[in-house]
Amino acid sequence: MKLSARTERQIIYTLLIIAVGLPLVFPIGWKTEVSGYTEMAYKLIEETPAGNVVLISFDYDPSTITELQPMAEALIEHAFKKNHRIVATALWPMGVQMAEKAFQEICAAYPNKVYGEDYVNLGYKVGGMVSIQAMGRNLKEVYPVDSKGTHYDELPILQNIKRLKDFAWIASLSSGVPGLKEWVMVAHDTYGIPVTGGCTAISAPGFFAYVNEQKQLTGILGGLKSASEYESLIDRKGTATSKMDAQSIAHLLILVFIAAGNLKVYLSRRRKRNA
Amino acid sequence: MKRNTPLIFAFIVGMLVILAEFIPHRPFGELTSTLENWFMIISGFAILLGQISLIRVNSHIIYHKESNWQYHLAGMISFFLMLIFGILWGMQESIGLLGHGERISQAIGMKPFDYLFEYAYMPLSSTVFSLLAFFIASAAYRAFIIRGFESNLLMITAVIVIIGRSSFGSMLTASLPEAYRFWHIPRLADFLMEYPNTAAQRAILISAGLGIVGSSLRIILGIERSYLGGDK
Amino acid sequence: MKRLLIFGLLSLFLLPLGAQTINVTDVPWDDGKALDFHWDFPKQPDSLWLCLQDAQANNTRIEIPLSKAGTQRIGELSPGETYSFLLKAYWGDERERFAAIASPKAAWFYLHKWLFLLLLLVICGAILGYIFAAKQGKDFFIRRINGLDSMEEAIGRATEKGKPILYVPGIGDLDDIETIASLTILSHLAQRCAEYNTDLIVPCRFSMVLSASREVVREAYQKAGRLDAYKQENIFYLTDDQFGYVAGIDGIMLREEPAANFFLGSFYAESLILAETGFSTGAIQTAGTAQAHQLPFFVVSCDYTLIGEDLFAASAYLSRDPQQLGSLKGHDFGKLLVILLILIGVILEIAGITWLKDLITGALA
Amino acid sequence: MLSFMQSISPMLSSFMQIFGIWLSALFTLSIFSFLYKDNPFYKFAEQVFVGLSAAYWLVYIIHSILIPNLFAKLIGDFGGNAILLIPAALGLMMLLRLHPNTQWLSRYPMAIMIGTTAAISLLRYLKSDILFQVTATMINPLGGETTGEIVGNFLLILGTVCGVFFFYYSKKQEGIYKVPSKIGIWFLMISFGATFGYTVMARVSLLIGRLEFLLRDWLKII
Repeated sequence: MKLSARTERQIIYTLLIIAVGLPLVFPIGWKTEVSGYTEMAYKLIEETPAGNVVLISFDYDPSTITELQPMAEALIEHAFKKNHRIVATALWPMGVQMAEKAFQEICAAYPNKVYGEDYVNLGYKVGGMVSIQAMGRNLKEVYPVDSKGTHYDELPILQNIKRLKDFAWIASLSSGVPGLKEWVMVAHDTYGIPVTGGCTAISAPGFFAYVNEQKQLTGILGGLKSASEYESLIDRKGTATSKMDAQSIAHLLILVFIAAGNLKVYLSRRRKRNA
Repeated sequence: MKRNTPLIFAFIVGMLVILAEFIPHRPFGELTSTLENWFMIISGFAILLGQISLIRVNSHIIYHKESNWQYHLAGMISFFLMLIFGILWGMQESIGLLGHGERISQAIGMKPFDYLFEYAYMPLSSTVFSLLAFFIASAAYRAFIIRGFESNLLMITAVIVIIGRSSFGSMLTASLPEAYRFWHIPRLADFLMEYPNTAAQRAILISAGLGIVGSSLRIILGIERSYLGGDK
Repeated sequence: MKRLLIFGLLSLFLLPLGAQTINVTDVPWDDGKALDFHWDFPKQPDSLWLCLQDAQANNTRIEIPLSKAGTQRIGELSPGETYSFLLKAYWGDERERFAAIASPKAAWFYLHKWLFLLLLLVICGAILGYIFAAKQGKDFFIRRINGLDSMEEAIGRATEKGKPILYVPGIGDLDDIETIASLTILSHLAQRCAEYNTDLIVPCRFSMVLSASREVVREAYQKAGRLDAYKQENIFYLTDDQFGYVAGIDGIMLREEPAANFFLGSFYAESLILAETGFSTGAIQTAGTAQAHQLPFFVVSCDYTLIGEDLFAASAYLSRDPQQLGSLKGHDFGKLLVILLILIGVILEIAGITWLKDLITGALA
Repeated sequence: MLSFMQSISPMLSSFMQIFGIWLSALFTLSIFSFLYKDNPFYKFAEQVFVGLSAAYWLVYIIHSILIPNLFAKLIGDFGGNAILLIPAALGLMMLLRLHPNTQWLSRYPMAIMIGTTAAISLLRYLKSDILFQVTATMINPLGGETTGEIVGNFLLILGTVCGVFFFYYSKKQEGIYKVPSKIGIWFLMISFGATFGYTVMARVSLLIGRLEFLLRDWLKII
């Protein structure tokens, strides 16, 4: 049986849709194991004393929402649980709306958290690394107002915050440039603040080199799997965990494709040799 | 003159930033801080420039009815719709020229800008890259064929990581005795990521970093000037 | 003002008394925002109370650990301003007051960063030195880049089969250094194509890249003395849209079945679509990009891959441009330095000597 | 009229929500239709995306940069912030790039931006990507607690040194010099394999997100 390239492709696409769709409709509930780097990030937040002000930067747009939004929600929930007060910023304009969504989601479960006191969304600033450096000198110069237009001095959460150094930890959820790399370079390597964060799976391998003895990065969450690991660490029934079944099945299918492709080439080579 | 004076500017600001890294005394820190704030404002205009040239290119296509102009017209209509909504009623908690537009927000459930963002921008943006899942699947079948030793090394690592990063991987070797825990697939995947992968990524960081240091240096000293564009 | 005067006078009066017990010193080699407060009592006090007064007579209470002797660093001060310190110490009912005056000074150099500065100067100096030497006409040796071997093979195969060669200069615009490097390689390839009379197809994503590519290829044909064979229509604009561009190239590959494909420049998510289609048509494929995320797709489906820096090295190798060549030699010097530092550092670490590592880490703090 | 508006408002709002979901589904399927082939639906969705995205950037640049960091400061306290007229002027010079005759003026703001970025990158990359990576590799390989860690540490040092050597161009890769370069490429290949695996994971995640939307919000199967 010889299939045209087009038919082959159609079969592959259909199989993939089924492999991803079925587990969504009929969840299996496989467990995941927590990897070391996820735990490192968890520990940083877990061990920071209550009352500290922390910074979460939303450096992504809706295109990577499936991977990064669950991390954002889990980080916010964990910080709220530990009574950290959260300042949200964004190096991508779409990050502002992402932050808003994440806070909405988590605040539903934490109705006593007050905007301006327990959390604030400062909004977007252009300039990447240069802006972070400016925040390191004077946060108010960069953010005269928050995303709603409230003045810096009128926000109680920012009362004792003058510059980046006043934050207990910084996390960046990052899907490209500018993002986590810039935070590592400036916030950690220049100002010495512990930096952690989450990134899309694609950029994760590149970030592993920063998790070292110098703690340029304190742990890293890479992709949906890490998000689900984090959810399990803080006992959160989040969206990442529910998607891991589909993820696992799709991974298996891709492996089957690789095997089938190789088998096909092997067989056709043998046929040629015999002919 | 038109070409060289900007180079002097680049040199001065570049040196200022570098000196401020090593000199704690006034006025270097303050000057750099001012420069950083200016940078932000100028970048704001630079992005503005990008959007304006987009409008120019699109209106050129539409005006001259070049191929596919209808789609560009649709693009421009959505551009102005979103822009006008944003300016008139703002987005989320931000106020627009006409206030918050409570009546409209009540009627459609959210501000018009946010509505477009939620129901048009979000699905478009998140779908474009999900197409790649299909392409990766077909590439897995058609192109990832075992060839030389080096590409085999790549494929084996990829397979271990793909299994290790799924829930399936931990079940597969869960029953391994304690002495062989190293070969537990998620552990093995983590090991590959933490050591050999980190080593290679570090080598890439170092050599790419040297490249960036070199090109930055050439820009500051005015040896590299292609960014200024042609002489016209 | 009056309060400040009283405070100051009081301090002056008390100063000789406390001179040996408390002492405030400026933190050296810093930005002038910190002072060190030292105290040393003959016996353990029951409680300590320290107050700091600035030039505007604002008083701030400062927490210090309760101990017989110690040092407390006080930050967030203004350089050059005079600060008065008042320390009250209690031993049961007995109370004593000590005062001191000091002013933090900004230094002209962060002394701890000397090694960082030195390494910066050494690496930058090497790059500059090599660039100038290259400009003076010194010819430096660069090894041949493995991926470039494909060029002869590709041209050979294309001539033999009478099929064209496809060259994709990436999806970056002309301000991207990868695109520039790619155009240098294109120039070399075009010259060889002209010599062997093989067709060269170059689809472009941006109009700027299009005009630059046409210029480069025309010049190459002219150099080969085959300007008559230059076909401008083979170098064309496809579309600005990322996926549309790739779909267009896909179409070309299936229709024309080029004997060889070159994907050199900056590539993002589309790399795997290109490489896959090219692979399925059986062309000899050469790819190169500095985008590390995309390299895996090129490595598995292409015959030759220029990895990261290779792309720039190839461009320097082919063009012999003094700026590129000198830079590359400078970077090489940096790499050698890095390797040396790592090896020495590891040996010292094994021997239990952490001196070198601490020195560098200290300079980066 | 007003009361009529108010009475239909809840109905309208729920209609608009359903309409929105259908709109999202339409756009999602239009993009997916590219899998079959390039077609008008895809082209339409693509251009709408470009338009919306540009408008979003524009609105946010005005709202969160130009107004708070420039105009509000100038209007609120002109005397104290008059210096901001300089970046404002430079910004406007940037816009002059659009006209061929005034294009040269945009070189000044460009030079300032590029000069600043270059200097900051030079310092940060040298520190974070070169020197910090060097000290992070200066480890005692025997210091690991488990055999795995000790082996890993050796691999880390070997891989980094050989990897950097792979990118060394001043020496022919022959004889003894071929060895570290070969080892370097093996490490790079393992790393590319890891990247490959992670990329598969990322792309599949995005697809899961979209299918979840179609199945849950649109078709209401889950």
